[in-house]
Amino acid sequence: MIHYLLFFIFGALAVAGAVNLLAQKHPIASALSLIVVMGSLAAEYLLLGAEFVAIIQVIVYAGAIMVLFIFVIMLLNAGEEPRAGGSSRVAWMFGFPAMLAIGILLAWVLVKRDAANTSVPVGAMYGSPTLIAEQLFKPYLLPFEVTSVLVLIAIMGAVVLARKED
Amino acid sequence: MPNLSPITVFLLVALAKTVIALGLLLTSVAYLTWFERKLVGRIQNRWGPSRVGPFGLLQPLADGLKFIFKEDITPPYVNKPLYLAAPLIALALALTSIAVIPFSPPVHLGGLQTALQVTDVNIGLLIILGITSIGLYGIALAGWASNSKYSLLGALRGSAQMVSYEVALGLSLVGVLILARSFSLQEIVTAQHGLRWGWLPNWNILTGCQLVAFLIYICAAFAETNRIPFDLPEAETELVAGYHTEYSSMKFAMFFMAEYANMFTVACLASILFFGGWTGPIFGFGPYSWQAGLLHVFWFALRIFFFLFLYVWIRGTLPRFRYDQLMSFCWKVLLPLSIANILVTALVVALRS
Amino acid sequence: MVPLGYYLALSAILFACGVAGFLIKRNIITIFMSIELMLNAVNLSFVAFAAHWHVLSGQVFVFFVMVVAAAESAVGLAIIIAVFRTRATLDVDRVDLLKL
Amino acid sequence: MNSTFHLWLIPALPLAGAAINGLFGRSFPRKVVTALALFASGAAFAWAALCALRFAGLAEDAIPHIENYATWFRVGDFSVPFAFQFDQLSLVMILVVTGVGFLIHIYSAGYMAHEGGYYRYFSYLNLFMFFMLTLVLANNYLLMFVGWEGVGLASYLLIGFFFLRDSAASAGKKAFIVNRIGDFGFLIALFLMIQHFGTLTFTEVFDQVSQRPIETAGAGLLTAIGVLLMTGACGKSAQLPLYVWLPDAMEGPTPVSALIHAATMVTAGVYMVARSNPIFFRSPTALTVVAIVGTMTAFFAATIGITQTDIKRVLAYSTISQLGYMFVACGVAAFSAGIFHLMTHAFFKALLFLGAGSVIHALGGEQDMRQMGGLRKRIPWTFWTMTAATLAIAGIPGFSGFFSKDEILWNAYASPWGGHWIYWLMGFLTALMTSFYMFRLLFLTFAGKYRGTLSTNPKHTGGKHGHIHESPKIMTVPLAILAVLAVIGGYIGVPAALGGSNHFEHFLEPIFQAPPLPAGVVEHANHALELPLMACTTGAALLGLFLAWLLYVSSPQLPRRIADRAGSVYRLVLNKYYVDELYQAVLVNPLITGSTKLLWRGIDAGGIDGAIDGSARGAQELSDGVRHMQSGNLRSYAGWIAIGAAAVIIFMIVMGGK
Repeated sequence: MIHYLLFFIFGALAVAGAVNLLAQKHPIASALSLIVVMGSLAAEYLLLGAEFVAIIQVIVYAGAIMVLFIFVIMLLNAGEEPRAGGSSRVAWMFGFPAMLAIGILLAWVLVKRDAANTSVPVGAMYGSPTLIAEQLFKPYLLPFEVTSVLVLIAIMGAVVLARKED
Repeated sequence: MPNLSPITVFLLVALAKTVIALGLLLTSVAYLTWFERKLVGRIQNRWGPSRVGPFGLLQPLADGLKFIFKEDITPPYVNKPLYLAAPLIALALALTSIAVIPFSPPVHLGGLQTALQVTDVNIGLLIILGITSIGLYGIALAGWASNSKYSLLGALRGSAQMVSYEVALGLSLVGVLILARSFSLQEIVTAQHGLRWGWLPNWNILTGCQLVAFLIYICAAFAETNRIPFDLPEAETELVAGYHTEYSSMKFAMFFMAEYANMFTVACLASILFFGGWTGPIFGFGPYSWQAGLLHVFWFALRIFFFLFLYVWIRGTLPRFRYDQLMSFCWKVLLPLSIANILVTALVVALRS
Repeated sequence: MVPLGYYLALSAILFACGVAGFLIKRNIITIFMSIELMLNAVNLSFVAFAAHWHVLSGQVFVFFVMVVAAAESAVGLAIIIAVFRTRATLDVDRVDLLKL
Repeated sequence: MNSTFHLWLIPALPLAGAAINGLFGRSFPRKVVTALALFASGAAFAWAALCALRFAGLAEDAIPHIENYATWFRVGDFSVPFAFQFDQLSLVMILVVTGVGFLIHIYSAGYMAHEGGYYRYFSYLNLFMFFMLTLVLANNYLLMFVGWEGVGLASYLLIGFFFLRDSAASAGKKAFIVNRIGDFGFLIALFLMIQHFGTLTFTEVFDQVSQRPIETAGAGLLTAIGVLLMTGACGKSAQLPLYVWLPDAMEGPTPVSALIHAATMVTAGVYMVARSNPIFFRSPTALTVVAIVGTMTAFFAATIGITQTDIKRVLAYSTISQLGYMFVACGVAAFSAGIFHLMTHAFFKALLFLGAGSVIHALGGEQDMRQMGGLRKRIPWTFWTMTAATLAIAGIPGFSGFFSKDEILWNAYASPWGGHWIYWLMGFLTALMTSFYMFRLLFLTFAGKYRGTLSTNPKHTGGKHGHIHESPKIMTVPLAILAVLAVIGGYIGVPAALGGSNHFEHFLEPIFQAPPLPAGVVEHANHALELPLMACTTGAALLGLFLAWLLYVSSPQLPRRIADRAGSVYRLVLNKYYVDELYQAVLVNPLITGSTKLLWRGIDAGGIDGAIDGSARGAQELSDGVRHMQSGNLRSYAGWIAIGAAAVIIFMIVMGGK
């Protein structure tokens, strides 16, 4: 029961954060909403037994990536986005409604179909760092190394892009 | 307590431990300010606080009263919600860290066996790192919400500096983690228990050869807590008071307390990770008696005191970095060093096993 | 015991919100955040499936997603800074010449 | 027994010469080019002669001697080796090819001395040698076909050697295309063999063929293969109805005509039929086809030869006619007689062409016999050698042509494999005409007075080529050698009726082993008739000589009068029976019209191009409509993606529900 409770609390928090992200005009507010979403998701991960993922979610997403966003927003001193203007009709008329409809439809279908299904057991911590490391450094070693190369390239790309040209 | 259900007992004990830990922490923070002023005074060849109470011991109390009664100014044109939220975020997160710090091994206390630690999580170290990384928002939002140039500059400096040093900080700890094979702080301490060759304490910094890691950690931790010589986000001579320029009264006090609480956490962590935590010689008590527990706490407190002393000592000694020096120091010195440290440690451990 | 479907539904809703954000937001940084939201939604599905099937691969995939997200945001924000430097705007509707 | 002859050297040497001259010859001085080409062909001849000497030492069971170099390709069970076969037949052929080829190479060095594209000429000539030798050495039909097509290519290149002349270029094309028709038949024959025998190697095919009965009653597989092979031979050897390319091929340099279009390549058809003798032996129908085609061609070409005025064309029709003789021989299963005539013909016809070349050379390019005359004193070497050749081809006793032609005629009459007096009669008439037109050529060219415009006095022009002059030594020596061969070449096959032992026939016997005669066929020949018939043909030759002397030496006005009297018949013959015009009207024009109107304008331009253009235009219009989707607006792109994703998801939900 307590798990249902926690799931719904954090789920509602996440959805509220996501909706707030859309509703807010100021990027800083949107960013903070996103941090709320991420925090809630970290809690959901804990519910799912993925403690390591949860804390990494906080450290990497909330602690690094979002900091970067906020830093850029502050650096560029981005203000509120102006109302209306030359916005894309396609996006508004088709994409947005379609996506909302799909999201709700999908959610409904999933809940409907899986409600009676097996559920996620709680308590056992599947995602201990040791187990994750077992996976990461044995079967997934190559992808792991490849992502490290990716990160290296991303660093160089970011440096090149953001550097002021003399 | 036979008539209570286990969950109630658990909750009661947790509550008690939380209250005690928080009280201790806040008291320590208060007296840390006194200690700092006194010591810096000595270093600068003056008395420091000495009027309020014996040796000025009541000075923190007076400061607290002063903060409470001061006028609380909210400047115009600030982003009100964030302006108010920022110090709360900073303080709350700073105080949270204490929850996973172990002060002693498990002890028997009136039929209960519990460690003198709010909670032992098996990813304790990661939680502290996570909290530290989130704590950044306090500074960033404070600077941005204040709608002031100095604050904004301070916040920008703070975000960049903390994000950068967090990398070096995290990597410097990997060596210790390799040695302890756990994220749990309790286990990290246990791994350092005992003596090598009968006389050398089994501390990471000694037998674990983590001296380099320790130096990196200390540098990075100083930067994380925005202390001299890395106090650029709040450099008085450059930015008035940096991100908290526009704050006053209790809101300013919250930032202040958050900073000192963070110092305290750093000191705890340094002791746990490199200096054996609560380990130390036990004189004549059983391994799980409450007296032994207190003795552990004492050994631990000694170490914490040493690191706090170090903080103040350095503050009184060193000048401030230039910002570009700060950044290149992090990326060009600390980061490669910490990676080298990881490599060497991993190699040694791999060869030894 | 929360059924898997609930987690997936939550994931779907968050993902839809992300897409919607991508569509209706005009600030390029917010759009970027919408992408992060979508990635997070996907991560939730991964973790839920991992717990459901008792397979850790799902969690490992989350790490890869995070790494990619980090790399992407680093480069993306660098691009945003570069764009802002030349165009002095963050409005994507005003950056529609497919070139800088 | 397993001693290898290194047969590959024989074709490889000319190939090397062709490659070196063809690739680098442009920058070589002429002497180097000449030396290379002559060395290549000469060494090939020498090696062939050496092989021939060693061949004599081979045990009987080591024949045919096969040298397998590699597997050319393998498809399933069917594989084609890259191997050469050396037996009596190919021995004769390579000696003829390399020997005559070498002489003509020498001659060419003089004849082509002042032409452009010298290196190109010799490169092609060597290339021809290579392919021809591959053709005759091959141990399977497919490798033979490579040589077959290769000589066609070399022939095409050499006919069109003076490609700046429009007529030369189109003559080359004509030769190539007409040959394709024959090759078509050849190829189908090969396919049939693959289908039914599963192999193309001579020995294996013939082994299987010899298992089969003689197809006396009606046509069977072997008849089909035989007739199709004959179709191929018709194309290559210029038989009716595919002979039309050979007269036009005279556009090439004269030594080329001598080598390719008289001595060697055109006889490839005869060689091929002779090589396939086990097939023909077992198909009387196919033999009859061969005999009839040969007879018709021999007679028909001879009639045209009578009226032609161009010296090379007379020789060209003569060649066709003589090839017809060879096919008559093959058609009555007297293959060795055919090969015998092939060899002697190679000598005297090459000589005739080279002599004609010498005449043309002397006259600075004049080819019309009406502009010649009285050259006997001016170019005596040419005159005497050509006289020898004419006597040989006319069948005057004692010369090589007499023996070979007589053997053919005797077999045409007496062969148990379909010999018939009609073949003999036609051959007899052809011999008469042959004698007539050949002496006509000789008299028109050398007797009487000079009718041309060229100065006969060297002093008038002062130049070397402005007057009539004898050819240089390098050209006359090969003429002399060939003349000797043309005279004595027949003595290796003196028939038994004349007291000889017919070495040649015995030599080739192992190749042409006849199966037992089908039931009901009896030897009808009366050997007592052989000498009288021989006398008849000799008489015909002498009669032809007399008629030619009468018409062109004693009373030169007579031919004009006869032509006027004969009128339409004369014009018909003069215009080669309008065969070219007929082909033009019946085949070529409809084809051109059809391919222009239907294939080009209709199917290609209308159908294929239309479809492509239409699809391009459609794509253009479609993309013009869709272009507006590409607004450059990031979020509209995202919108489209979202719509697409939504569609997919809805589809999956709907389908997943079922």
